[in-house]
Amino acid sequence: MQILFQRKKFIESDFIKKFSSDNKNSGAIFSFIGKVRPKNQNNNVLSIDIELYEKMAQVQIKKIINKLMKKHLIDDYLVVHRYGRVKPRENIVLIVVASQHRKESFRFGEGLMDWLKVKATFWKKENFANGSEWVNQKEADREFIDFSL
Amino acid sequence: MQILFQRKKFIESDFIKKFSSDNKNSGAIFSFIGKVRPKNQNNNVLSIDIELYEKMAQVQIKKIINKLMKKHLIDDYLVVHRYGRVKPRENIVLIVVASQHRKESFRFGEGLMDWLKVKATFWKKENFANGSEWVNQKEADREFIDFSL
Amino acid sequence: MKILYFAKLKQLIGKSEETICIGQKKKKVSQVINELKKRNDIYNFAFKETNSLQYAVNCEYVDLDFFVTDSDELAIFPPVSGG
Amino acid sequence: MKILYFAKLKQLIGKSEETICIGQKKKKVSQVINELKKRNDIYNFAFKETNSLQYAVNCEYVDLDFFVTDSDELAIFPPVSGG
Repeated sequence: MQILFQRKKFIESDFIKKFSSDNKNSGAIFSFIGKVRPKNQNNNVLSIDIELYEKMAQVQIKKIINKLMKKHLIDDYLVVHRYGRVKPRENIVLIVVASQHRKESFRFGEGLMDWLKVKATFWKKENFANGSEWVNQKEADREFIDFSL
Repeated sequence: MQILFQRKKFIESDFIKKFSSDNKNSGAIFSFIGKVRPKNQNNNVLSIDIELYEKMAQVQIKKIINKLMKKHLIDDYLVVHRYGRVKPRENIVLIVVASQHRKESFRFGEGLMDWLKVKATFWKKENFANGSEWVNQKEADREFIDFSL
Repeated sequence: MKILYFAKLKQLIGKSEETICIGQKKKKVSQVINELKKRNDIYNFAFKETNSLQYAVNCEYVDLDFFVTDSDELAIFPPVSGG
Repeated sequence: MKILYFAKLKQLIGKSEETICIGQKKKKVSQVINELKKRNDIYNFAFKETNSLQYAVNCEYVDLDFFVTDSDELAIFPPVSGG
């Protein structure tokens, strides 16, 4: 049950290995890794800067997790999200979930990712050779969410 | 694009690490690990034996993958499934999927797991202190599937 | 025709495969099963719930009405339980 | 009251936070914004599309009609884009 915001690069498999061994009696381990793609519409992304309102991101992610835990029976979760400067191909976000049966961790992990996209106070700026651009929230990401919950 | 059936134990994080680095331009990496739970309804599971009809499992998984690839745009996948004797807490199955955006790999990975459960020719037998029992296919697993596809 | 048995069915019948001859005419899977059941009590018991078993010919799922010939590989097994 | 700005809004306004005094009465977020807009062209431009911004008081999302006091922390930012 851990939420980490860090500047430092991380290797997803180190976290997944430890998480799986910490949850050795769980039948199902879900994980999702989000990485920086090296191109955005044919422009080379040199780096991205991720801004964070840390206090609020903690509050929001905990709220989301509490809501999802009432709906889906899981054993454990881990969220890692980077901020600061991140290079193409590096990991931005990692979500790992352990449960007894697979559907619980799928629903929890996917739901957490969906909510994080529209509630967690991170902002991405993409840096190109000829300037920088703030990344807009995707319309599609708002459509996955049932905001009445 | 790999499907491995193996007797040998495997460490999920080794596969995930290599897969993620092989797909370094993908924005999303999904993974699912299925492990042997040490108990089934309060009975200690000493081991499970997994029987495999290998030729048919290959055919069926490839069919499922072809079907899912027509629906979801992904960059790569990996399926690892053990057979033979497997101990509690060891990994049985690993599915890893790479895509540009997260929803594609979620839908592909979850769909592949759903179909695998009802089409791939593996059978589990649980060994207890006082005997063995073949594992029945779960009703619920048939309900996730749209067999008309 | 080669017949393969798996899992509990293999255990009940006591072998993983056997070859039978169905001659020049093609037969339905259900006819093949009925002939096997006539052999002895073991087969009769193993196949007593044909609807709870699954059938595959040359690695594709089929139903009991599917026609087979001597060159096919018929596999019979309980519903799969991998993953 | 402390006001925090993030991302593009912070860039437009040129600072990440400031403290304003709204006195003893509570005010709506929209009133606070309107007062900020009167300051100069920079604020006026930064807040020209209030509906495309998001508002949080003490780490909870609120809308423009929410009432704030001097002891609150108001954060204003474009829709988030993490993950």
